[in-house]
Amino acid sequence: MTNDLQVHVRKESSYAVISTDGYINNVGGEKVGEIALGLVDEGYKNLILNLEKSNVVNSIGVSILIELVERIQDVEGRLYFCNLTKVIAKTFTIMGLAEAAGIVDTEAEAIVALAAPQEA
Amino acid sequence: MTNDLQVHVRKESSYAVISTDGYINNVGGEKVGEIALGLVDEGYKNLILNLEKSNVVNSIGVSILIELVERIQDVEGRLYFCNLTKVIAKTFTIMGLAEAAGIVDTEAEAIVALAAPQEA
Amino acid sequence: MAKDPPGAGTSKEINLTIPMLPNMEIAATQTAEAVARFMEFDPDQIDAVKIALIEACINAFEYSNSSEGQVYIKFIMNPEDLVVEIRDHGQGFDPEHPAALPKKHRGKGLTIMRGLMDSVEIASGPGGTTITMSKARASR
Amino acid sequence: MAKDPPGAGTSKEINLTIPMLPNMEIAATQTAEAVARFMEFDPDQIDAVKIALIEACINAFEYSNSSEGQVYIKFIMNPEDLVVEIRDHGQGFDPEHPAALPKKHRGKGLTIMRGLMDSVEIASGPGGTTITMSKARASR
Ligand SMILES: Nc1ncnc2c1ncn2[C@@H]1O[C@H](COP(=O)(O)OP(=O)(O)O)[C@@H](O)[C@H]1O
Ligand SMILES: Nc1ncnc2c1ncn2[C@@H]1O[C@H](COP(=O)(O)OP(=O)(O)O)[C@@H](O)[C@H]1O
Repeated sequence: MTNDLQVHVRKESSYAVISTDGYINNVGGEKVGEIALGLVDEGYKNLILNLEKSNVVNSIGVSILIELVERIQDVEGRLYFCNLTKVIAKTFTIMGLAEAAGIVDTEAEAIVALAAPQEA
Repeated sequence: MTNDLQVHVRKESSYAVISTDGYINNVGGEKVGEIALGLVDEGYKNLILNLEKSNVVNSIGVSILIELVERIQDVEGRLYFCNLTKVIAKTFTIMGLAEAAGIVDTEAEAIVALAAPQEA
Repeated sequence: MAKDPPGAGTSKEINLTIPMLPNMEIAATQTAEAVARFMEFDPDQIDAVKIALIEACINAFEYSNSSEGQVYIKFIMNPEDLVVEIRDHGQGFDPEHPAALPKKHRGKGLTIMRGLMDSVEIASGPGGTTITMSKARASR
Repeated sequence: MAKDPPGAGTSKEINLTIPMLPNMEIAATQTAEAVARFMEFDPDQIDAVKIALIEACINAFEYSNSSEGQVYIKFIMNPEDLVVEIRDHGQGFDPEHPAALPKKHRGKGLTIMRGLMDSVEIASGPGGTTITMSKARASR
Protein backbone atom coordinates (compact mmCIF):
# COMPACT_ATOMS: atom_id res chain seq x y z
CA MET A 1 0.00 0.00 0.00
CA THR A 2 2.68 2.50 -0.91
CA ASN A 3 2.63 5.06 -3.66
CA ASP A 4 5.18 3.05 -5.66
CA LEU A 5 4.64 2.27 -9.31
CA GLN A 6 3.44 -1.26 -10.03
CA VAL A 7 4.84 -2.83 -13.20
CA HIS A 8 3.53 -5.93 -14.98
CA VAL A 9 5.28 -7.76 -17.84
CA ARG A 10 3.71 -10.02 -20.46
CA LYS A 11 6.05 -11.88 -22.79
CA GLU A 12 4.82 -12.96 -26.22
CA SER A 13 6.83 -14.77 -28.88
CA SER A 14 8.00 -11.71 -30.80
CA TYR A 15 7.44 -8.87 -28.35
CA ALA A 16 6.88 -8.05 -24.68
CA VAL A 17 4.38 -5.70 -23.06
CA ILE A 18 5.25 -3.68 -19.96
CA SER A 19 2.16 -2.28 -18.21
CA THR A 20 2.45 0.33 -15.50
CA ASP A 21 0.05 1.20 -12.71
CA GLY A 22 0.64 4.45 -10.83
CA TYR A 23 2.92 7.46 -10.72
CA ILE A 24 5.91 7.55 -13.07
CA ASN A 25 8.46 9.62 -11.17
CA ASN A 26 12.24 9.09 -11.02
CA VAL A 27 11.90 5.82 -9.11
CA GLY A 28 9.07 4.62 -11.34
CA GLY A 29 10.93 5.64 -14.50
CA GLU A 30 14.03 3.77 -13.38
CA LYS A 31 12.01 0.69 -12.53
CA VAL A 32 10.48 0.67 -16.02
CA GLY A 33 13.92 1.30 -17.54
CA GLU A 34 15.53 -1.63 -15.72
CA ILE A 35 12.74 -4.00 -16.67
CA ALA A 36 12.80 -2.87 -20.30
CA LEU A 37 16.59 -3.20 -20.61
CA GLY A 38 16.39 -6.60 -18.90
CA LEU A 39 13.90 -7.70 -21.57
CA VAL A 40 16.19 -6.41 -24.31
CA ASP A 41 19.03 -8.46 -22.76
CA GLU A 42 16.77 -11.52 -22.87
CA GLY A 43 16.31 -10.92 -26.58
CA TYR A 44 13.06 -8.96 -26.64
CA LYS A 45 13.89 -6.13 -28.99
CA ASN A 46 10.26 -5.25 -29.62
CA LEU A 47 8.68 -3.64 -26.61
CA ILE A 48 5.31 -2.09 -25.81
CA LEU A 49 4.87 0.22 -22.85
CA ASN A 50 1.20 0.35 -21.89
CA LEU A 51 0.49 3.29 -19.57
CA GLU A 52 -3.26 2.70 -19.26
CA LYS A 53 -3.20 2.69 -15.47
CA SER A 54 -0.83 5.62 -15.05
CA ASN A 55 -2.36 9.06 -15.08
CA VAL A 56 0.41 11.04 -13.48
CA VAL A 57 4.04 11.42 -14.50
CA ASN A 58 6.68 13.95 -13.61
CA SER A 59 9.32 15.48 -15.86
CA ILE A 60 12.11 13.51 -14.16
CA GLY A 61 10.30 10.25 -14.88
CA VAL A 62 9.71 11.29 -18.49
CA SER A 63 13.38 12.28 -18.92
CA ILE A 64 14.31 8.76 -17.81
CA LEU A 65 11.89 7.30 -20.35
CA ILE A 66 13.54 9.40 -23.07
CA GLU A 67 16.93 8.00 -22.08
CA LEU A 68 15.41 4.54 -22.21
CA VAL A 69 14.13 5.14 -25.74
CA GLU A 70 17.63 6.25 -26.78
CA ARG A 71 19.31 3.22 -25.25
CA ILE A 72 16.86 0.85 -26.89
CA GLN A 73 17.38 2.53 -30.25
CA ASP A 74 21.16 2.15 -29.73
CA VAL A 75 20.78 -1.62 -29.66
CA GLU A 76 18.35 -1.58 -32.60
CA GLY A 77 15.37 -2.33 -30.41
CA ARG A 78 11.95 -0.76 -30.86
CA LEU A 79 9.59 0.64 -28.25
CA TYR A 80 6.00 1.80 -28.67
CA PHE A 81 3.97 3.63 -26.06
CA CYS A 82 0.23 3.09 -25.91
CA ASN A 83 -2.88 3.95 -23.90
CA LEU A 84 -1.65 7.37 -22.86
CA THR A 85 -4.11 9.70 -21.19
CA LYS A 86 -4.62 12.94 -23.09
CA VAL A 87 -2.59 14.86 -20.53
CA ILE A 88 0.33 12.40 -20.49
CA ALA A 89 0.40 12.51 -24.31
CA LYS A 90 0.61 16.30 -24.12
CA THR A 91 3.38 16.10 -21.52
CA PHE A 92 5.33 13.66 -23.74
CA THR A 93 4.99 16.10 -26.64
CA ILE A 94 6.22 19.03 -24.56
CA MET A 95 9.21 17.03 -23.35
CA GLY A 96 10.14 15.73 -26.81
CA LEU A 97 9.42 12.09 -26.06
CA ALA A 98 6.70 12.07 -28.71
CA GLU A 99 9.37 12.79 -31.38
CA ALA A 100 11.79 10.17 -30.17
CA ALA A 101 9.44 7.23 -29.74
CA GLY A 102 6.43 5.70 -31.42
CA ILE A 103 3.16 6.51 -29.72
CA VAL A 104 -0.03 4.72 -30.69
CA ASP A 105 -3.49 4.49 -29.18
CA THR A 106 -3.82 0.81 -28.32
CA GLU A 107 -1.75 -2.30 -27.69
CA ALA A 108 -3.20 -3.79 -30.87
CA GLU A 109 -1.86 -0.86 -32.90
CA ALA A 110 1.53 -1.21 -31.23
CA ILE A 111 1.67 -4.90 -32.22
CA VAL A 112 0.87 -4.00 -35.83
CA ALA A 113 3.52 -1.25 -35.81
CA LEU A 114 6.15 -3.63 -34.42
CA ALA A 115 5.28 -6.25 -37.06
CA ALA A 116 6.01 -3.77 -39.85
CA PRO A 117 9.50 -4.02 -41.32
CA GLN A 118 12.01 -1.86 -39.47
CA GLU A 119 13.16 1.25 -41.27
CA ALA A 120 16.89 1.39 -41.98
CA MET B 1 -16.44 13.53 -12.14
CA THR B 2 -17.95 14.60 -8.84
CA ASN B 3 -17.60 12.95 -5.47
CA ASP B 4 -21.20 11.75 -5.62
CA LEU B 5 -22.11 8.16 -4.89
CA GLN B 6 -22.78 6.01 -7.95
CA VAL B 7 -25.56 3.44 -7.55
CA HIS B 8 -26.25 0.47 -9.82
CA VAL B 9 -29.35 -1.75 -9.68
CA ARG B 10 -29.69 -5.34 -10.93
CA LYS B 11 -33.15 -6.88 -10.87
CA GLU B 12 -33.52 -10.66 -10.69
CA SER B 13 -36.78 -12.61 -10.53
CA SER B 14 -37.02 -12.88 -6.75
CA TYR B 15 -34.65 -10.20 -5.53
CA ALA B 16 -32.78 -7.05 -6.55
CA VAL B 17 -29.17 -6.04 -5.94
CA ILE B 18 -28.19 -2.43 -5.27
CA SER B 19 -24.45 -1.84 -5.70
CA THR B 20 -22.80 1.37 -4.53
CA ASP B 21 -19.58 2.99 -5.65
CA GLY B 22 -18.19 5.78 -3.50
CA TYR B 23 -18.84 7.70 -0.34
CA ILE B 24 -22.04 6.99 1.61
CA ASN B 25 -22.80 10.31 3.29
CA ASN B 26 -26.22 11.89 3.85
CA VAL B 27 -26.80 12.45 0.12
CA GLY B 28 -25.49 8.97 -0.75
CA GLY B 29 -27.56 7.34 2.00
CA GLU B 30 -30.70 9.10 0.80
CA LYS B 31 -30.03 8.08 -2.79
CA VAL B 32 -29.72 4.43 -1.75
CA GLY B 33 -32.85 4.77 0.41
CA GLU B 34 -34.95 6.17 -2.42
CA ILE B 35 -33.84 3.49 -4.83
CA ALA B 36 -34.45 0.72 -2.31
CA LEU B 37 -37.92 1.96 -1.38
CA GLY B 38 -38.70 2.37 -5.08
CA LEU B 39 -37.80 -1.30 -5.60
CA VAL B 40 -40.00 -2.29 -2.67
CA ASP B 41 -42.86 -0.35 -4.28
CA GLU B 42 -42.25 -2.29 -7.50
CA GLY B 43 -42.66 -5.49 -5.53
CA TYR B 44 -39.02 -6.37 -4.75
CA LYS B 45 -39.22 -7.20 -1.08
CA ASN B 46 -35.90 -9.05 -1.09
CA LEU B 47 -33.00 -6.66 -1.44
CA ILE B 48 -29.23 -6.97 -1.39
CA LEU B 49 -27.02 -3.95 -0.80
CA ASN B 50 -23.54 -4.66 -2.15
CA LEU B 51 -21.01 -2.12 -0.80
CA GLU B 52 -17.94 -3.61 -2.49
CA LYS B 53 -16.94 -0.32 -4.10
CA SER B 54 -17.62 1.88 -1.10
CA ASN B 55 -14.86 2.20 1.42
CA VAL B 56 -15.95 5.32 3.22
CA VAL B 57 -19.19 6.09 5.01
CA ASN B 58 -20.13 8.70 7.56
CA SER B 59 -22.39 8.34 10.56
CA ILE B 60 -25.13 10.42 8.94
CA GLY B 61 -25.17 8.08 5.94
CA VAL B 62 -25.25 5.04 8.21
CA SER B 63 -28.11 6.51 10.29
CA ILE B 64 -30.09 6.86 7.04
CA LEU B 65 -29.34 3.22 6.18
CA ILE B 66 -30.63 2.19 9.63
CA GLU B 67 -33.87 4.08 8.97
CA LEU B 68 -34.08 2.31 5.62
CA VAL B 69 -33.73 -1.09 7.28
CA GLU B 70 -36.55 -0.18 9.67
CA ARG B 71 -38.84 0.99 6.89
CA ILE B 72 -38.20 -2.14 4.87
CA GLN B 73 -38.90 -4.33 7.89
CA ASP B 74 -42.15 -2.40 8.40
CA VAL B 75 -43.41 -3.57 5.03
CA GLU B 76 -42.14 -7.11 5.64
CA GLY B 77 -39.28 -6.72 3.22
CA ARG B 78 -35.80 -8.10 3.79
CA LEU B 79 -32.43 -6.47 3.20
CA TYR B 80 -28.97 -8.03 3.38
CA PHE B 81 -25.71 -6.10 3.26
CA CYS B 82 -22.68 -7.74 1.67
CA ASN B 83 -19.06 -7.07 0.67
CA LEU B 84 -18.38 -4.66 3.49
CA THR B 85 -14.81 -3.62 4.09
CA LYS B 86 -13.53 -4.53 7.54
CA VAL B 87 -13.75 -0.91 8.67
CA ILE B 88 -17.27 -0.35 7.36
CA ALA B 89 -18.37 -3.56 9.11
CA LYS B 90 -16.90 -2.23 12.34
CA THR B 91 -18.63 1.13 11.84
CA PHE B 92 -21.96 -0.65 11.25
CA THR B 93 -21.47 -2.59 14.50
CA ILE B 94 -20.68 0.57 16.46
CA MET B 95 -23.76 2.28 15.08
CA GLY B 96 -26.09 -0.63 15.71
CA LEU B 97 -26.82 -1.35 12.05
CA ALA B 98 -25.25 -4.79 12.41
CA GLU B 99 -27.97 -5.74 14.92
CA ALA B 100 -30.84 -4.43 12.83
CA ALA B 101 -29.92 -5.90 9.46
CA GLY B 102 -28.47 -9.06 8.02
CA ILE B 103 -24.81 -8.76 7.05
CA VAL B 104 -23.11 -11.46 5.03
CA ASP B 105 -19.80 -11.71 3.20
CA THR B 106 -20.84 -12.16 -0.41
CA GLU B 107 -23.76 -11.64 -2.77
CA ALA B 108 -24.06 -15.43 -3.09
CA GLU B 109 -24.54 -15.74 0.67
CA ALA B 110 -27.12 -12.97 0.61
CA ILE B 111 -29.08 -14.82 -2.08
CA VAL B 112 -29.04 -18.01 0.01
CA ALA B 113 -30.14 -16.07 3.10
CA LEU B 114 -33.02 -14.46 1.19
CA ALA B 115 -34.13 -17.85 -0.17
CA ALA B 116 -34.49 -19.21 3.37
CA PRO B 117 -38.04 -19.08 4.76
CA GLN B 118 -38.74 -15.82 6.53
CA GLU B 119 -38.92 -15.97 10.32
CA ALA B 120 -42.24 -14.94 11.80
CA MET C 1 14.16 14.78 -6.24
CA ALA C 2 15.58 16.19 -3.02
CA LYS C 3 18.56 13.83 -2.49
CA ASP C 4 19.06 15.01 1.03
CA PRO C 5 15.87 16.77 2.02
CA PRO C 6 16.77 20.44 2.46
CA GLY C 7 16.40 21.69 6.02
CA ALA C 8 17.94 19.05 8.25
CA GLY C 9 15.08 19.45 10.70
CA THR C 10 12.36 19.03 8.09
CA SER C 11 9.32 18.31 10.20
CA LYS C 12 7.18 15.42 9.11
CA GLU C 13 3.98 17.36 9.35
CA ILE C 14 1.32 18.02 6.77
CA ASN C 15 -1.14 20.82 7.40
CA LEU C 16 -4.46 21.15 5.66
CA THR C 17 -7.13 23.80 6.10
CA ILE C 18 -10.55 23.23 4.59
CA PRO C 19 -13.65 25.41 4.54
CA MET C 20 -16.79 24.06 6.22
CA LEU C 21 -18.59 23.09 3.04
CA PRO C 22 -20.53 19.89 2.46
CA ASN C 23 -18.24 17.17 1.04
CA MET C 24 -15.05 19.11 1.80
CA GLU C 25 -14.16 16.34 4.25
CA ILE C 26 -13.28 14.36 1.12
CA ALA C 27 -10.31 16.67 0.54
CA ALA C 28 -9.19 15.68 4.03
CA THR C 29 -9.58 11.96 3.40
CA GLN C 30 -7.70 12.20 0.11
CA THR C 31 -4.82 13.94 1.83
CA ALA C 32 -4.98 11.40 4.67
CA GLU C 33 -4.81 8.57 2.16
CA ALA C 34 -1.63 9.94 0.60
CA VAL C 35 -0.04 10.46 4.01
CA ALA C 36 -1.03 7.01 5.26
CA ARG C 37 0.27 5.37 2.08
CA PHE C 38 3.49 7.31 2.49
CA MET C 39 3.74 5.65 5.92
CA GLU C 40 2.95 2.28 4.32
CA PHE C 41 -0.28 1.78 6.23
CA ASP C 42 -2.35 -1.14 4.97
CA PRO C 43 -5.77 -0.60 3.32
CA ASP C 44 -7.75 -1.28 6.53
CA GLN C 45 -5.65 1.18 8.51
CA ILE C 46 -6.09 3.76 5.76
CA ASP C 47 -9.88 3.28 5.76
CA ALA C 48 -9.99 3.59 9.56
CA VAL C 49 -8.09 6.88 9.52
CA LYS C 50 -10.30 8.19 6.72
CA ILE C 51 -13.60 7.37 8.43
CA ALA C 52 -12.46 8.70 11.84
CA LEU C 53 -11.30 11.89 10.13
CA ILE C 54 -14.62 12.24 8.31
CA GLU C 55 -16.48 12.02 11.63
CA ALA C 56 -14.30 14.70 13.20
CA CYS C 57 -14.71 16.99 10.20
CA ILE C 58 -18.47 16.65 9.90
CA ASN C 59 -18.85 17.29 13.63
CA ALA C 60 -16.92 20.51 13.19
CA PHE C 61 -19.06 21.41 10.17
CA GLU C 62 -22.30 20.58 11.94
CA TYR C 63 -21.81 21.65 15.54
CA SER C 64 -18.91 24.07 15.93
CA ASN C 65 -20.87 27.10 14.76
CA SER C 66 -17.54 28.62 13.82
CA SER C 67 -17.86 32.09 12.36
CA GLU C 68 -14.69 31.82 10.27
CA GLY C 69 -15.82 28.43 8.95
CA GLN C 70 -12.47 26.67 8.73
CA VAL C 71 -11.23 23.29 9.93
CA TYR C 72 -7.50 22.92 10.58
CA ILE C 73 -6.07 19.45 10.14
CA LYS C 74 -2.54 18.42 11.04
CA PHE C 75 -1.01 15.06 10.12
CA ILE C 76 2.11 14.21 12.12
CA MET C 77 4.12 11.28 10.78
CA ASN C 78 5.94 9.75 13.75
CA PRO C 79 8.19 6.71 13.63
CA GLU C 80 5.61 4.70 15.58
CA ASP C 81 2.31 6.26 14.57
CA LEU C 82 0.32 8.78 12.60
CA VAL C 83 -1.26 11.53 14.67
CA VAL C 84 -4.18 13.46 13.17
CA GLU C 85 -5.34 16.64 14.84
CA ILE C 86 -8.64 18.27 13.82
CA ARG C 87 -9.24 21.76 15.12
CA ASP C 88 -12.02 24.30 14.80
CA HIS C 89 -12.42 27.77 16.29
CA GLY C 90 -16.07 27.24 17.12
CA GLN C 91 -18.13 27.26 20.28
CA GLY C 92 -16.78 24.04 21.78
CA PHE C 93 -18.69 21.52 23.88
CA ASP C 94 -18.38 19.49 27.03
CA PRO C 95 -17.04 16.10 25.97
CA GLU C 96 -18.31 14.57 29.25
CA HIS C 97 -21.86 15.76 28.55
CA PRO C 98 -22.44 16.25 24.84
CA ALA C 99 -25.74 17.89 23.95
CA ALA C 100 -28.90 15.84 23.62
CA LEU C 101 -29.33 14.61 20.09
CA PRO C 102 -32.01 15.94 17.81
CA LYS C 103 -32.18 12.81 15.66
CA LYS C 104 -32.53 9.07 16.05
CA HIS C 105 -29.55 6.85 15.34
CA ARG C 106 -27.07 9.68 15.73
CA GLY C 107 -24.60 10.55 18.43
CA LYS C 108 -22.07 7.89 17.50
CA GLY C 109 -19.40 10.03 15.84
CA LEU C 110 -17.05 10.12 18.81
CA THR C 111 -17.62 6.40 19.46
CA ILE C 112 -16.69 5.64 15.85
CA MET C 113 -13.48 7.67 16.16
CA ARG C 114 -12.60 5.78 19.35
CA GLY C 115 -13.46 2.44 17.77
CA LEU C 116 -11.34 2.98 14.67
CA MET C 117 -8.30 4.80 16.07
CA ASP C 118 -5.83 3.73 18.75
CA SER C 119 -6.34 6.86 20.82
CA VAL C 120 -8.67 9.86 20.70
CA GLU C 121 -8.34 12.94 22.88
CA ILE C 122 -10.75 15.85 22.97
CA ALA C 123 -9.86 19.34 24.09
CA SER C 124 -12.83 21.68 23.85
CA GLY C 125 -13.76 25.03 25.28
CA PRO C 126 -15.06 28.46 24.32
CA GLY C 127 -12.12 28.89 21.89
CA GLY C 128 -13.05 25.81 19.91
CA THR C 129 -12.43 22.09 19.72
CA THR C 130 -9.31 20.04 19.02
CA ILE C 131 -9.57 16.29 18.48
CA THR C 132 -6.22 14.47 18.53
CA MET C 133 -6.27 10.90 17.28
CA SER C 134 -3.50 8.41 16.62
CA LYS C 135 -3.09 5.21 14.66
CA ALA C 136 -0.05 2.97 15.08
CA ARG C 137 1.93 1.94 12.03
CA ALA C 138 1.36 -1.53 10.64
CA SER C 139 2.99 -4.18 12.78
CA ARG C 140 4.70 -6.61 10.46
CA MET D 1 -24.04 18.52 7.25
CA ALA D 2 -23.81 22.30 7.42
CA LYS D 3 -27.20 23.28 5.98
CA ASP D 4 -26.16 26.88 5.64
CA PRO D 5 -22.38 26.91 5.84
CA PRO D 6 -21.50 28.71 9.08
CA GLY D 7 -19.65 31.97 8.53
CA ALA D 8 -21.44 33.76 5.74
CA GLY D 9 -18.11 34.75 4.24
CA THR D 10 -16.69 31.22 4.22
CA SER D 11 -13.80 31.51 1.83
CA LYS D 12 -13.51 28.83 -0.78
CA GLU D 13 -9.85 28.25 -0.12
CA ILE D 14 -8.04 25.07 0.80
CA ASN D 15 -4.55 25.39 2.23
CA LEU D 16 -2.04 22.57 2.32
CA THR D 17 1.51 22.58 3.65
CA ILE D 18 3.78 19.66 2.84
CA PRO D 19 7.37 18.94 3.85
CA MET D 20 9.97 18.66 1.09
CA LEU D 21 10.20 14.88 1.12
CA PRO D 22 10.34 12.63 -1.94
CA ASN D 23 6.81 11.60 -3.01
CA MET D 24 5.10 14.17 -0.78
CA GLU D 25 3.87 15.86 -3.94
CA ILE D 26 1.37 12.97 -4.05
CA ALA D 27 -0.37 14.41 -0.99
CA ALA D 28 -0.75 17.60 -3.01
CA THR D 29 -2.18 15.80 -6.05
CA GLN D 30 -4.63 13.85 -3.89
CA THR D 31 -5.88 17.06 -2.33
CA ALA D 32 -6.01 18.68 -5.77
CA GLU D 33 -8.07 15.79 -7.07
CA ALA D 34 -10.66 16.20 -4.32
CA VAL D 35 -10.85 19.95 -4.89
CA ALA D 36 -11.11 19.60 -8.66
CA ARG D 37 -13.83 16.96 -8.34
CA PHE D 38 -15.64 19.24 -5.93
CA MET D 39 -15.58 21.81 -8.76
CA GLU D 40 -16.81 19.13 -11.20
CA PHE D 41 -13.71 19.26 -13.35
CA ASP D 42 -13.51 16.46 -15.90
CA PRO D 43 -10.82 13.74 -15.72
CA ASP D 44 -8.49 15.46 -18.22
CA GLN D 45 -8.69 18.76 -16.37
CA ILE D 46 -8.00 16.96 -13.11
CA ASP D 47 -4.94 15.22 -14.58
CA ALA D 48 -3.65 18.51 -15.97
CA VAL D 49 -3.89 20.23 -12.60
CA LYS D 50 -2.22 17.27 -10.91
CA ILE D 51 0.75 17.11 -13.27
CA ALA D 52 1.29 20.88 -13.27
CA LEU D 53 1.18 20.84 -9.47
CA ILE D 54 3.67 17.96 -9.33
CA GLU D 55 6.11 19.96 -11.47
CA ALA D 56 5.81 23.02 -9.23
CA CYS D 57 6.30 20.91 -6.10
CA ILE D 58 9.31 18.96 -7.33
CA ASN D 59 10.94 22.19 -8.49
CA ALA D 60 10.54 23.56 -4.97
CA PHE D 61 11.91 20.31 -3.52
CA GLU D 62 14.86 20.22 -5.91
CA TYR D 63 15.89 23.82 -6.40
CA SER D 64 14.54 26.08 -3.66
CA ASN D 65 17.20 25.13 -1.12
CA SER D 66 14.70 26.17 1.54
CA SER D 67 16.03 25.77 5.05
CA GLU D 68 12.60 25.25 6.59
CA GLY D 69 11.76 22.66 3.95
CA GLN D 70 8.07 23.39 3.47
CA VAL D 71 5.91 23.96 0.41
CA TYR D 72 2.72 26.01 0.87
CA ILE D 73 -0.11 25.25 -1.51
CA LYS D 74 -3.33 27.21 -1.79
CA PHE D 75 -6.33 26.11 -3.84
CA ILE D 76 -8.81 28.89 -4.55
CA MET D 77 -12.17 27.78 -5.90
CA ASN D 78 -13.53 30.65 -7.97
CA PRO D 79 -16.80 30.62 -9.88
CA GLU D 80 -14.89 30.64 -13.15
CA ASP D 81 -11.66 28.82 -12.35
CA LEU D 82 -9.43 26.98 -9.91
CA VAL D 83 -6.33 28.90 -8.88
CA VAL D 84 -3.43 26.93 -7.42
CA GLU D 85 -0.61 28.79 -5.72
CA ILE D 86 2.63 26.98 -4.84
CA ARG D 87 5.01 28.85 -2.57
CA ASP D 88 8.40 28.10 -1.03
CA HIS D 89 10.64 30.23 1.19
CA GLY D 90 13.79 29.22 -0.65
CA GLN D 91 16.46 31.09 -2.58
CA GLY D 92 14.35 32.01 -5.59
CA PHE D 93 15.52 32.27 -9.20
CA ASP D 94 15.29 34.52 -12.20
CA PRO D 95 12.38 33.20 -14.29
CA GLU D 96 13.73 35.04 -17.35
CA HIS D 97 17.08 33.30 -17.05
CA PRO D 98 16.74 30.00 -15.22
CA ALA D 99 20.03 28.30 -14.35
CA ALA D 100 21.78 26.09 -16.86
CA LEU D 101 20.62 22.50 -16.53
CA PRO D 102 22.84 19.79 -15.16
CA LYS D 103 21.08 16.97 -16.96
CA LYS D 104 19.90 16.08 -20.44
CA HIS D 105 16.19 16.09 -21.21
CA ARG D 106 15.37 18.31 -18.26
CA GLY D 107 14.37 21.93 -17.96
CA LYS D 108 10.81 21.44 -19.12
CA GLY D 109 8.97 21.75 -15.80
CA LEU D 110 7.83 25.33 -16.34
CA THR D 111 6.92 24.57 -19.97
CA ILE D 112 4.77 21.65 -18.82
CA MET D 113 2.96 23.87 -16.31
CA ARG D 114 2.30 26.43 -19.04
CA GLY D 115 1.18 23.74 -21.47
CA LEU D 116 -1.30 22.15 -19.07
CA MET D 117 -2.74 25.15 -17.25
CA ASP D 118 -4.56 28.21 -18.62
CA SER D 119 -2.21 30.67 -16.96
CA VAL D 120 1.04 30.45 -15.00
CA GLU D 121 2.67 33.34 -13.20
CA ILE D 122 6.02 33.22 -11.43
CA ALA D 123 7.06 35.58 -8.65
CA SER D 124 10.54 34.77 -7.40
CA GLY D 125 13.17 36.55 -5.39
CA PRO D 126 15.46 36.17 -2.40
CA GLY D 127 12.43 35.44 -0.17
CA GLY D 128 11.37 32.47 -2.24
CA THR D 129 9.19 31.52 -5.15
CA THR D 130 5.45 31.65 -5.74
CA ILE D 131 3.90 30.01 -8.78
CA THR D 132 0.28 30.95 -9.43
CA MET D 133 -1.55 28.82 -11.96
CA SER D 134 -5.18 28.71 -13.03
CA LYS D 135 -7.44 26.29 -14.80
CA ALA D 136 -10.89 27.28 -16.05
CA ARG D 137 -13.90 25.22 -15.06
CA ALA D 138 -15.27 22.80 -17.61
CA SER D 139 -17.22 24.60 -20.29
CA ARG D 140 -20.45 22.71 -20.90
N1 LIG E 1 -16.41 20.15 16.88
C1 LIG E 1 -17.49 20.23 17.71
N2 LIG E 1 -17.94 21.44 18.11
C2 LIG E 1 -19.02 21.55 18.94
N3 LIG E 1 -19.71 20.49 19.41
C3 LIG E 1 -19.31 19.25 19.04
C4 LIG E 1 -18.19 19.06 18.18
N4 LIG E 1 -18.02 17.73 18.02
C5 LIG E 1 -18.98 17.12 18.72
N5 LIG E 1 -19.77 18.03 19.36
C6 LIG E 1 -20.93 17.75 20.25
O1 LIG E 1 -20.83 16.40 20.70
C7 LIG E 1 -22.04 15.70 20.39
C8 LIG E 1 -21.74 14.24 20.11
O2 LIG E 1 -20.96 14.09 18.93
P1 LIG E 1 -20.89 12.70 18.20
O3 LIG E 1 -20.57 11.62 19.18
O4 LIG E 1 -19.94 12.81 17.09
O5 LIG E 1 -22.36 12.45 17.66
P2 LIG E 1 -23.03 12.91 16.29
O6 LIG E 1 -22.04 13.64 15.48
O7 LIG E 1 -23.44 11.64 15.64
O8 LIG E 1 -24.18 13.76 16.72
C9 LIG E 1 -22.65 16.45 19.23
O9 LIG E 1 -24.03 16.24 19.16
C10 LIG E 1 -22.27 17.89 19.57
O10 LIG E 1 -23.16 18.43 20.51
N1 LIG F 1 11.01 26.80 -6.72
C1 LIG F 1 12.20 27.10 -7.30
N2 LIG F 1 13.23 27.60 -6.56
C2 LIG F 1 14.41 27.89 -7.14
N3 LIG F 1 14.69 27.69 -8.45
C3 LIG F 1 13.72 27.20 -9.24
C4 LIG F 1 12.43 26.87 -8.71
N4 LIG F 1 11.68 26.41 -9.74
C5 LIG F 1 12.45 26.44 -10.84
N5 LIG F 1 13.69 26.91 -10.56
C6 LIG F 1 14.79 27.10 -11.53
O1 LIG F 1 14.27 27.14 -12.84
C7 LIG F 1 14.91 26.16 -13.65
C8 LIG F 1 13.96 25.65 -14.69
O2 LIG F 1 12.91 24.92 -14.09
P1 LIG F 1 12.05 23.92 -14.96
O3 LIG F 1 11.59 24.58 -16.20
O4 LIG F 1 10.97 23.40 -14.09
O5 LIG F 1 13.05 22.76 -15.36
P2 LIG F 1 13.45 21.42 -14.58
O6 LIG F 1 12.68 21.37 -13.30
O7 LIG F 1 13.08 20.31 -15.48
O8 LIG F 1 14.92 21.55 -14.36
C9 LIG F 1 15.44 25.13 -12.69
O9 LIG F 1 16.52 24.43 -13.22
C10 LIG F 1 15.82 25.99 -11.50
O10 LIG F 1 17.09 26.57 -11.67
